[in-house]
Amino acid sequence: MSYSSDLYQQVILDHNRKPRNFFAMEDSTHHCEGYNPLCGDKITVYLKVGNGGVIEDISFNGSGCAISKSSASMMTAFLKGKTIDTAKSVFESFHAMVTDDPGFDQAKSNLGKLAIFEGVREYPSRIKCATLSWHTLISAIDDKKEAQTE
Amino acid sequence: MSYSSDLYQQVILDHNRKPRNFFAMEDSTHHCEGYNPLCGDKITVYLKVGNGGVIEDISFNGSGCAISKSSASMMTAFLKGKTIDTAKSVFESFHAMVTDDPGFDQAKSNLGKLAIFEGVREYPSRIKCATLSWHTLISAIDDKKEAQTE
Amino acid sequence: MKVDATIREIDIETVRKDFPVLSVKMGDNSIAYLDSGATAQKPLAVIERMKEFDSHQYATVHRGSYRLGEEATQIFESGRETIASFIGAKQGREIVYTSGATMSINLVAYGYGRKFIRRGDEIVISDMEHHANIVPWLKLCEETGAVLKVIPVTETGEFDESAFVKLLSARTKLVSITHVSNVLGTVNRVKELSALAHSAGAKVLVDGAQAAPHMKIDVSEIDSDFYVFSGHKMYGPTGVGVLYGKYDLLETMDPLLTGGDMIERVTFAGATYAPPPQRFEAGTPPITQVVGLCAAIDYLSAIGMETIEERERELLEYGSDLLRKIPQVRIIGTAPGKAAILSFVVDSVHPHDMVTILDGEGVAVRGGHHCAQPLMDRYNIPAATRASLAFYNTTEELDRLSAAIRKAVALFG
Amino acid sequence: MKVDATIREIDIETVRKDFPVLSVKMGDNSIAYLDSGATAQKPLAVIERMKEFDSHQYATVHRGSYRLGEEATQIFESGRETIASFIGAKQGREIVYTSGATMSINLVAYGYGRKFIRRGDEIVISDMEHHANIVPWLKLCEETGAVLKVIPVTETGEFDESAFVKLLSARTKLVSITHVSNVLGTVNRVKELSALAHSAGAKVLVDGAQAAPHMKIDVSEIDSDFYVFSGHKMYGPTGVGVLYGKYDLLETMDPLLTGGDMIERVTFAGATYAPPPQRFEAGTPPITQVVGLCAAIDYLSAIGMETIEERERELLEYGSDLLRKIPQVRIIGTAPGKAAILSFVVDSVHPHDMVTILDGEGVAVRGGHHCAQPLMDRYNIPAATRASLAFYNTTEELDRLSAAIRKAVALFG
Ligand SMILES: Cc1ncc(COP(=O)(O)O)c(C=O)c1O
Ligand SMILES: Cc1ncc(COP(=O)(O)O)c(C=O)c1O
Repeated sequence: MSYSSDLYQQVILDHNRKPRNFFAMEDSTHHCEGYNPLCGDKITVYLKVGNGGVIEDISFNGSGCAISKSSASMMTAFLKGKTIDTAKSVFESFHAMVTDDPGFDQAKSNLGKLAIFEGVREYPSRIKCATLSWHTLISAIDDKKEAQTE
Repeated sequence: MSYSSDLYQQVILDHNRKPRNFFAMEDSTHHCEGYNPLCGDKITVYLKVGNGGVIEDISFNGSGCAISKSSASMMTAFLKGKTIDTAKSVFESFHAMVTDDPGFDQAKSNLGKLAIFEGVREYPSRIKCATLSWHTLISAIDDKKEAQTE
Repeated sequence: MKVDATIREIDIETVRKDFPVLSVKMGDNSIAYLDSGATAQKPLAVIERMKEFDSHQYATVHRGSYRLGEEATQIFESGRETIASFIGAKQGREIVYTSGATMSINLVAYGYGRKFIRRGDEIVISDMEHHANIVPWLKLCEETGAVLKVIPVTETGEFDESAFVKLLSARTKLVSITHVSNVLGTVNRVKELSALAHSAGAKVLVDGAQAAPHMKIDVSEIDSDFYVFSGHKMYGPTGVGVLYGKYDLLETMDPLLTGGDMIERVTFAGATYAPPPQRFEAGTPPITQVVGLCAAIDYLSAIGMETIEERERELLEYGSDLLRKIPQVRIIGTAPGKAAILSFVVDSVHPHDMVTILDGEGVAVRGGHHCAQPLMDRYNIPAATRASLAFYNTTEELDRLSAAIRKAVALFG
Repeated sequence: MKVDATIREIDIETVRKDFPVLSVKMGDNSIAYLDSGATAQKPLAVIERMKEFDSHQYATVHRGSYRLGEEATQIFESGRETIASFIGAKQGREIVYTSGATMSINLVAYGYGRKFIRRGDEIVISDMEHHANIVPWLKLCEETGAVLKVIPVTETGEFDESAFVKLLSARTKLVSITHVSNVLGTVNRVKELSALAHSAGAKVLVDGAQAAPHMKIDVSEIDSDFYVFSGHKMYGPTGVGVLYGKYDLLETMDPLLTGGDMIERVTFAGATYAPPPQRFEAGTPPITQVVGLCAAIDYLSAIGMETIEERERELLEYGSDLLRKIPQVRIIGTAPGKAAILSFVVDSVHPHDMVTILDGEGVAVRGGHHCAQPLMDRYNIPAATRASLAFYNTTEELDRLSAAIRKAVALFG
């Protein structure tokens, strides 16, 4: 098996080819544009947040590599119907996973299918691709105008 | 014999200790201040030039290392009574000698006692010391305000 | 001249042994290093020379008048002659040591630009410049009120020369253009452009960062006022670069950095500056790196720049042929006579993914905007993948490049 | 704690073998290298580490996302943590890589000074500054109309602290002072001075070029806003230096150099800059030199800065005693607790001659103004001779220094 095949698993390739929730939402309550200056990836995340902080709808559009696109796609699929608080805590787990935070425990995490991005930690320059949509999400929630990878 | 003893010969040490023509000339026709920024040497050369370009009197003062002081002292002793044209041509020989110019031929040169500075060529950083008074002389003749080692 | 030709031909196996990084393993393969445009690998001659200098000859320069220091100074200063003769400059004192091409351009933007360029004056650059030759001019324009003009680039990646001529006027104070594009590989007609600029009364800076490592440079023939390049891209060390400038022009310029070694006298009332090149070399210079750069120049000269150019031309042809056979690949930059840089895009595979897939096959290329965002905008692409070649590359490495691209195309389908 | 002490004591024979230049012959003797204040010799650990990096790990940083490039980036970036912990900085991102201390100071003069200092504002430096910490401020004052104030130095070579306090006012915007004087050896009370400056509302830069190689630095304790030093003076390579800055301050500052790698977006309408430290690192950085500097830090840390400090204190005492026994010698700089720098004058022997005579005996010292012309003026001397010591020096070398000075004195009678 070659070095890169544990990164480009079928699920990721599939979300890249057919991204879910890939549209500009007209009636969003929050949205934000995220940008990764290193590779030029640009993604806008849209949210419609209802009563009790429930994410009633979530979508994204823009351009980017397979990792950032599939990560955004899977993020939207995962978070639809969840609350903002859940989203924030999932972000933290996700971030801990891909940055190989020693405190991170896969088994105990709430990441579900998103755990497929674990392999990204072996590719330091790709971590920002995987987290771009997440950073943008958080900035959208916080009503910031623009998000950037750290 | 140590490395430096062919540089600091008795004649040089003597001129350093008792520099000849070491005074500020009140009635000079030309004078110029020379400065070596590397070591802070500062020397003023004074000339009284008479009919036919004869150097009737020549002196210097200022502060500097033994090489620049003795070189200035021997220069003044050597040039008194000679013409400006001679001074210029002696300068050229002197310069050729200390910079180890391939065209320089000791035997054919007009340097006389000044040949004692030949050893300076082995000490690249001291060449400017030996030539400071000469550069200053030339600038004085050319009525420049200030001279500097190249 | 058969004998000569044989002597000068590159014995690639021997040459590759000169570059230890080329034997580094990536998985099962040796690395196929196709990123020399970003930075070149260093031959042992350079690595060992720096080690030797640091081990037996190291001292500071200009200040130490003991023998060790005088010898170090002599080695360091004679480097100016080595570099001058390598690029066809007339005098060693026209060679200013800097920390890299970026610093060299900044030095001109500051020392010449700030001093002589005024509101309403125009600076001409081009669509294919590296950020190093864009941002300093943007900043200068912002500060002075000068205006930036941009030479458009044609679809094949060449300067639109008639557009260039129209941009020139009495307001043009400086034309700053690249010799070789780091993305397109285009070799610009800098000699002709320089003549045009001069006849409009403008000064000319040529960014030779991508040219100096790959072809014979003759600044006297080009007749540009400034020429800049970096050590690390021409098989020398990081931390050193060169600004060539015509001496009478350098004499009029202000220093960018101030401090020790570039002054004549200092009092608290003011300082007077030393003549060039010292004026522009404040502080302890990159001594060992200058020595390394000169070793790189000696190494390149021993092979011969014409030989290098020819080998790279052959590699480029071979690689271009391979890439043209992959239908999904679109090559960016197809100017005739271009240098050995192969940038390309594949619609279904983002460059960032391309790089990772290729890396999986041990093929090292670069993906991204290549510090040329305006050029990406020009071609309407967010990024590109770039294989940039050097004489030490092989056709076998290009075969691996092509196979890896095919694999990526298949994977992303 | 006897065991520890034994381990940490310097085994001088072993240590000297680490530094190949120390075995270079000058005539019949090994060189007695007493010019470490100008530049320090490099241990094999540094020389070999750079060779290893250039041979097996070299690639450019930040841009290459293939493995070789990622690993190089990781090594390069982790250097910030190594340096931060060496000087007591809290975060790696407060470490900006520069080409040397001179460039670091220029960066602050430009990026902070030009931006925040206005006509009538005051900048405080001192009588004992190196030109690197004078000329950039002279230039800034010239350009902005700010006023330069100078802390006087007492006869022993210490700051006149009460005069300093009087200089401070609401107009004081920046205090820029040296930690250790390169001529006098004085170790300034930078922590206390920094607190005084802060209470007047001024920012503080400490020039640590002569301190970082010789003592434990703790920038968090000193609490200066900036701290600068050079790689080559601390047993690392030329071509690299450091600017430490408090992060929130760095964030407000403008870049000195612009170009690739320090931007976020570039269009011909303008560019936006990356956050620190990248904002200040335009172009390809001194990659291999950062690696070398970190190897030097590891080497120093293995010996222990306290051990180094102690050994140098002993050498200084030994050398001072010898020099005090030569009646014609006047030592310049006699502050208590000074660092191992011995500057002196002999009325009958000009420093330039002294250096040549000493060189004849294989003793390498420096003569001249030491890039501190105002300090020479302060002591009313045109120049001085300086022996600057490092932990690798020996008492035997100091004996040779003393004998050679006596010889010069006798010769010039
Ligand atoms: C106190 C001091 N500051 C600054 C510098 C300048 O350092 P560099 O020449 O490495 O930039 C020096 C070195 O000469 C120094 O001694
Ligand atoms: C065309 C061109 N100009 C300038 C530069 C900047 O060179 P450096 O990063 O060595 O300063 C580069 C390198 O990236 C380049 O390709």
